[in-house]
Amino acid sequence: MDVLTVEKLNVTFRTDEGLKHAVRDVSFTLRNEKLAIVGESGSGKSTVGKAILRLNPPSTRVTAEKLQFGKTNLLACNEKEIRAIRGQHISMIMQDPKFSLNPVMTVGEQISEALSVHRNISRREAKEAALEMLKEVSIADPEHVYSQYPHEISGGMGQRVMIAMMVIPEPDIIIADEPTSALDVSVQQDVLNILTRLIEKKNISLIFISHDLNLVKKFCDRVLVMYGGRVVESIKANELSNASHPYTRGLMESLPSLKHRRETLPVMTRDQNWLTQEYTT
Amino acid sequence: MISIQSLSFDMPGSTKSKRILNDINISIGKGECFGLVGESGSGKTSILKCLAGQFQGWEGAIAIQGKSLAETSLKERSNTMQMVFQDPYGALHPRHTIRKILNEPLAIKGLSDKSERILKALKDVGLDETFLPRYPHQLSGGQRQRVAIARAIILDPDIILLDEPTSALDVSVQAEILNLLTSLHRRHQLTYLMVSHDLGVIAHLCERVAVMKSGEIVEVVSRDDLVEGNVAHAYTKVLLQHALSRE
Amino acid sequence: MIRSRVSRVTKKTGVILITLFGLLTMTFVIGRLMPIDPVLAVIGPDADSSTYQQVFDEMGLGKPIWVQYYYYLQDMLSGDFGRAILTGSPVIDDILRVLPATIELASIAIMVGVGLGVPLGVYAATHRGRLGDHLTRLITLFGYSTPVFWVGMVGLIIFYAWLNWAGAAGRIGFAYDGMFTSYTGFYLVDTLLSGNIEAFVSALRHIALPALILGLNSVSFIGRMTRSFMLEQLSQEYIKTARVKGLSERSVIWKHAFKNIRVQLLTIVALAYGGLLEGAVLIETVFAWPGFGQYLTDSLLMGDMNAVMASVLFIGLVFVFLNLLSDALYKMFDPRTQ
Amino acid sequence: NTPSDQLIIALKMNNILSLDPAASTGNDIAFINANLYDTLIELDPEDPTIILPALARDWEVADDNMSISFSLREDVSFHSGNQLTAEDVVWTFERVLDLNLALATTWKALGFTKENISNLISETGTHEVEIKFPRELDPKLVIYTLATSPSAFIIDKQLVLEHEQDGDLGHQWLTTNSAGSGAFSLEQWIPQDRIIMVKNAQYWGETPSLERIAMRNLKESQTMRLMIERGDIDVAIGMSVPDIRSLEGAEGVDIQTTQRGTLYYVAVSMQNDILANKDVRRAIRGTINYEGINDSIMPYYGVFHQRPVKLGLPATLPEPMYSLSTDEARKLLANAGYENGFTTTIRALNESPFINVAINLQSSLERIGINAEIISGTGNQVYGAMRDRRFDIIVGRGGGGFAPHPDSNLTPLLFNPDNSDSAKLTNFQGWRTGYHNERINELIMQAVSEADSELQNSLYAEVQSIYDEDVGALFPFSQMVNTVAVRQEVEGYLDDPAAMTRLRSVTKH
Amino acid sequence: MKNAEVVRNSDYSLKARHNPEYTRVALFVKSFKKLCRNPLSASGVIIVALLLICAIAAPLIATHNPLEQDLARVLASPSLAHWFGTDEYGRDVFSRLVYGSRVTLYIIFLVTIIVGPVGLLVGTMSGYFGGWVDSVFMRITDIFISFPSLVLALAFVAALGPGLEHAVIAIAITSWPPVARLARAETLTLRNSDYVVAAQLQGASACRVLFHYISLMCLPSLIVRLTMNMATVILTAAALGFLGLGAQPPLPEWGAMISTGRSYMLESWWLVAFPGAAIMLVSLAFNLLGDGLRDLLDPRTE
Ligand SMILES: Nc1ncnc2c1ncn2[C@@H]1O[C@H](COP(=O)(O)OP(=O)(O)OP(=O)(O)O)[C@@H](O)[C@H]1O
Ligand SMILES: Nc1ncnc2c1ncn2[C@@H]1O[C@H](COP(=O)(O)OP(=O)(O)OP(=O)(O)O)[C@@H](O)[C@H]1O
Ligand SMILES: [Mg+2]
Ligand SMILES: [Mg+2]
Repeated sequence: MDVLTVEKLNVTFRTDEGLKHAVRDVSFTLRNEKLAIVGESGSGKSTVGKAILRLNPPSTRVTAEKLQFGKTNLLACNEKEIRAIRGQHISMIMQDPKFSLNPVMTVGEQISEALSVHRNISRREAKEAALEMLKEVSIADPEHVYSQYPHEISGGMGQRVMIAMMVIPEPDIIIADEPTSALDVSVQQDVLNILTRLIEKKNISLIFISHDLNLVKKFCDRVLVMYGGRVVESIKANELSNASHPYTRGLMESLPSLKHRRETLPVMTRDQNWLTQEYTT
Repeated sequence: MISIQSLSFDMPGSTKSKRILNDINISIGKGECFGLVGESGSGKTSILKCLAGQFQGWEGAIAIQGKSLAETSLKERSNTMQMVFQDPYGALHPRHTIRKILNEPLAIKGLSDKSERILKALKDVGLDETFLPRYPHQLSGGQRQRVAIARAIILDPDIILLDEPTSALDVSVQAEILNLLTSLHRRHQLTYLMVSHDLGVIAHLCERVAVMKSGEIVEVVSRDDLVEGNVAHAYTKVLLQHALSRE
Repeated sequence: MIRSRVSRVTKKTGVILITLFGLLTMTFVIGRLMPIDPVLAVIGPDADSSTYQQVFDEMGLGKPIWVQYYYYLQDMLSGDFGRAILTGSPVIDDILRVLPATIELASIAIMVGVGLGVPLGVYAATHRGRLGDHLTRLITLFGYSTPVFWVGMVGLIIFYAWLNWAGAAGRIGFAYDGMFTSYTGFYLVDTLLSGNIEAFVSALRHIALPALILGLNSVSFIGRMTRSFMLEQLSQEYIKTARVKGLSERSVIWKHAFKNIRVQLLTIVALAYGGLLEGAVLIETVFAWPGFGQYLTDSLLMGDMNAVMASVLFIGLVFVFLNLLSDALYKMFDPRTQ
Repeated sequence: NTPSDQLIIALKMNNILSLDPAASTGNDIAFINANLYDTLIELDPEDPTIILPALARDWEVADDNMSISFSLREDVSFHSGNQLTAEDVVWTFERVLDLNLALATTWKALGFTKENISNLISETGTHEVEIKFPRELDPKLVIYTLATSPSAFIIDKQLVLEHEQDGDLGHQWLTTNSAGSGAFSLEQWIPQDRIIMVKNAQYWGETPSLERIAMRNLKESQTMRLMIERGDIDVAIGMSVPDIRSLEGAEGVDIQTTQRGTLYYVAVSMQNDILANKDVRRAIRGTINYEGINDSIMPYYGVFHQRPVKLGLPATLPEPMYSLSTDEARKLLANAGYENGFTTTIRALNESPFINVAINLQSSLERIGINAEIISGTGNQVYGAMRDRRFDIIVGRGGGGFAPHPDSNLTPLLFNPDNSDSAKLTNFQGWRTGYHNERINELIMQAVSEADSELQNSLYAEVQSIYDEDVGALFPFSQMVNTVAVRQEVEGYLDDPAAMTRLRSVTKH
Repeated sequence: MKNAEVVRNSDYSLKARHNPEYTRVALFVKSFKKLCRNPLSASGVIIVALLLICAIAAPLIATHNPLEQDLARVLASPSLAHWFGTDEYGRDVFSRLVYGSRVTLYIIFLVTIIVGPVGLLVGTMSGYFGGWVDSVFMRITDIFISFPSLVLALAFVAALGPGLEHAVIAIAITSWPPVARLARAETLTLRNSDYVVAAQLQGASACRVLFHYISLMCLPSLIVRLTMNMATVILTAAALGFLGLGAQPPLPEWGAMISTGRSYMLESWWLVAFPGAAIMLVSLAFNLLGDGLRDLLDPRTE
């Protein structure tokens, strides 16, 4: 079943240098799966995620032939309707938790708020649910953490709190924007495990934004490779190693490897045509 | 070349001081590439800072080319040791042109034949003179890191400290820089002390690597042992396992 | 923990003491530098030289400068601020007398400032770059750029001379001077307590215009600061997080963003208030408001250094106090500092 | 608008620093104290040469012109309830000289000193006082001083001594309190803010009709004007000219203009080598735009006058009408060796009309090649510099002139017995300007001790012509008038030439 | 976080990767254009430009000699002969205003060249050296800050005697501390930046680091601050003029014009209305300009 359909999504920013076409004709459909968006910095990954939730600044122009979530046309929603969708149906795990949590509200408050804004429940119930959720994301002492402020918890915990906050309203889609880039490897793995468990349990579709091809290869089902605002390749994750687009291959190959050490790493030369030509597999 | 013996460092804090390095022992030979890995906040950068003279008041003994570090001034140190930073965007003064950036160390040292040296350094890092009048914001990240490396080698140091020189860069650019470092190493007989959290990167460049955890070195392993998985400490194992599982 | 707090407190106190000491010294230096002759202020321009000498000696001006300084410090530390030439009464009494007038004025002004400035600032920030933002910015900048004395004069002509809505000069109609008991020194309160409604109305009419003008000035300041604080917060990532949760724009602004600028706001409001205490000089001049600013200016121009020194010290204390207050506020409201 | 039993007065209170009659200089305090205290005798405000009895019922000048004896009213009591007796009178004058504050100067000029005062003034009965002269004096001078000096208010000895601290003869206490017998008593004084007086029901004269007088500090002339137009105040003192002019002819407000004896002048310093040159002084004196200044700046501040003796006295000579063409002035300067002019400074109070005159003077001087920079400041700064003989040119006002006697101008303005710097005769403007003429000193001394009016006048005439000839350092251009705006509801407000305006006969309807 | 930001915003297209070379002039023109795109900042620029033109070309613009008195035409209301009327000495108000722009600019200029360097020096030194240098400098700044500024200015003018230069010094004395604070705060963030560390590693002396590296970086925000400060300077100068302690007559300083004009205000409104409007307009313009510059340097786009 298609949960989300995106067709020919274009995002244009108005900047001082003129218009910036950051996302060009991006199309994909999301089923009940873990879809990754990869690509180098600035290729438009986050912009796609934000465009779905209409989080881009007001000066941005977002057009698409189709931006369909279930029965709702996201493009035609007014402010109120989109608010009803945000959180409840689609939510987004923001990048760095250190900056994405309100520093003067306790962690717990922020989690229960995510729930109570959509459900008509009492504070007590919201708190209960939040505590429950904290336990779900493997936080040892939820009661304690609940009343802590963001600066009092570590990055890994912050990331988990962020996940808790976004999962608690039980949305249909979670967009996770580089949820682990600020973490070191061991914590990274923990977070990914939790995420997997939750989305499987609650039947959530995931859009996983990352620039780490290695990670994506293991973790996701399908990968969209973006370059310069376009999707240059869409491929099954386990087939990444034999990707056909030179860009994807370039990315894969320039990674230094532990097992197969090479004296010089291959360096990719970018081709102007990638930006314009339709590349078909 | 570099010998560090029982180095400890307490960060003087406003309330209480905090021990961030504890009994570090490393010795690096001439022309060697030595790596430092470890979790975030384990004190990798701090070791470099002690070496570079940014942190003062450490305990223990550090000697560079046999000379005790405590007795050399920053100015003397600058002749033998230079540093390349993690962040290519912050390491270059945004309002200096590339010419000025490369000229500065020469001017400080009062060296002559400046333009030749500058051109040579640029050539070493694979750039040409058309870059000279530019400002850093007109360069890409990889080019900036090259300029930073050029600045580090322009004084012909023997040792270069590298603090995560590629972690802010794309994988493709990372490859360029790693290649550059390898070739420089070979050409100039440089000694590298490189910090990274990416085992792949370390293993690519360094012969030996020290693994750090919360201010201590838990073990020092050679590249071959690493690749083969001959590691003792549990933490190293975790690191290795994650790195391998991704490939 | 406790020990560190104690040491921090001692350090803070030390800093304050040094600052105060510097203030004292600076006032003294200025006092001695001033070519205004305090003796002349006492004896008038026509007295002869024997009178001059007599008063000169009485005031201790003949002693070496460091002896004077020593006595001065001694007096200040023992809380003896001397008598003001200007009024002939102890400076402390004077300050206590003129202060309520200024506090009354400043308080109403700051209420206007906060009441209008904060919403305006928030509005401008949330409508950044749009017409509303430009308009509010323009308005607040106007308030910031117009000389208050000029507005004061124009206001007086319009609202007193033409419309007769406001009172002209002073805190109350002349006929009510001394006609009610002074409990607090605040006329609005005193007249009410005395049950003299007519006098209350008169006091209200008199304070309205100067308070409004000062208030508009602080609206500008507070509005601008609010806007810039708010912009800072609105660009933070956590605002996006709040939006992702599906919160309404109102909760995003007031519950999330505004909560983060509370402390900063309080601090600048406190500073603005402190500024009003000293900064009302011009408006007090125009409206013949017998307040602290006038007192200070008059004594300064008179060479009445006792009064000037004590007043300056007082203002210094107010600022130090406000500083401490804002520190305390940070501690109270910002979890990051706890 | 204002209550009919209250008189509400707005004035600038900057100069009201102390209410102690022995210390308080300035017209404003004389005005206030004249209502709180009484003097022995008074001058008729409408004709100051008429002397009226006050606390003294009667007085007599001794035949040798060396003393006066006064007999006091017996029905006078102070506000405190204490009886007023000769003892109070004697003590009052002793106190002035003992304290040796600003107002002692007047007495010292007549020869009274701290040392001789107790011999010279004595009570000859409970209500009889005799004042002996320290030297030969024109008795009129003493009488006028008793009537016009702000130090001549009789103080309640008993009450004041109750508040004495450290032998200050009650100075501290009297600074903010009053101890008089006047038609009003002090109810509240908030310095630099307001003074409230209430009727003294026990007043020995006619009981005042006003219940209460409220004076308020108001610095802005415009505000005064708006308020008096609207009827929020009854009397406005010290308004600036444009406002007075606009009130002239306004409904409901009368403008009262009274001549005072004080003179406006341009003074130059003889310490300055250039200005010490007589030709230079003559050039400057002739260049001042007397007519222009008096027509456009001085109305309501002063009237045209160029002599150092005030208008209206028999001794005053006709106006000399100084004026020079630019060429003549330049020629004079060239004579003196300054054909290219010179640079100098003009000091002036930073208020009308001084600063305006200074600006005008500046542009006049520029025409003859003198480049003058204006330094404006407060009274303290301007007159302070003058007292220290640190000035070039000053636009000022001075010369007493309270008493209807030429000496009240001449001694302050021209008399200079010792021109050395060390003499520090700072109270004499003659010394301050450094103008020293032996003959003028002699003539002034001689005239003061001359009781015969005829002879005295001829001496004063000689002083004036010598001064004219010699181009003295101080050029009067205008004689001060005091201008007060009074609401028409107020009746009987009569501004006093010696600033002792008494409000006891004021009524409102 | 900062670098991530930059990385994300680094220009992507191939054209940009080739880095078109901007000269300083081009960069300036670009920023200027950007400044002018905002209507408010643009009007600020225009007014300031007009002020400059007025000051430079005063003799050409003024219709009369600003000092020439004409006692026959005092207080004439605005007319064709005297656009803004005449004052109490018959001087042409318009011409005085025009020449007054010189005085205003002169004050601004002097204050700025005193305050800028002093603030920068004190701020950067105390930020860079820290320790007791910092303590001493900051205590001094504290003292100057807690000293009521108008009082300080008044005191200094009273001490030195009224006059334009003295007013300038007084204003400068009151306005350097915030600038120093700003420079210090900026320096603190720069002190440990990588390029400063790099310079230190190359053996650069403290002086060199301060002048070649840190000052350069403090300049933009300092300029913004100084621009905004100019409005305050104008107002303080006007206030001093209003209290009679600023420029001395016959200099046509705007505040002094109001101060003397206010006695005639009720009949001759033009005496205060025009200089008042001029002060307001110019300080508004500087505020707008400062705001614009700040936005230029601090692009918070959301
Ligand atoms: N608000 C904005 N205004 C203007 N341009 C923007 C804005 N946000 C993003 N861009 C531009 O759009 C392009 C895509 O940005 P985006 O943040 O989607 O990249 P990304 O793929 O998420 O990169 P990263 O891996 O660094 O997060 C970039 O070139 C960026 O400069
Ligand atoms: N200037 C400083 N002030 C206080 N603490 C510091 C400072 N610099 C480093 N630390 C602390 O010292 C410890 C080691 O820091 P260091 O920067 O050496 O870590 P790292 O291994 O380089 O980490 P990363 O991989 O995140 O760069 C950390 O706990 C850090 O919080
Ligand atoms: Mg992104
Ligand atoms: Mg590090």
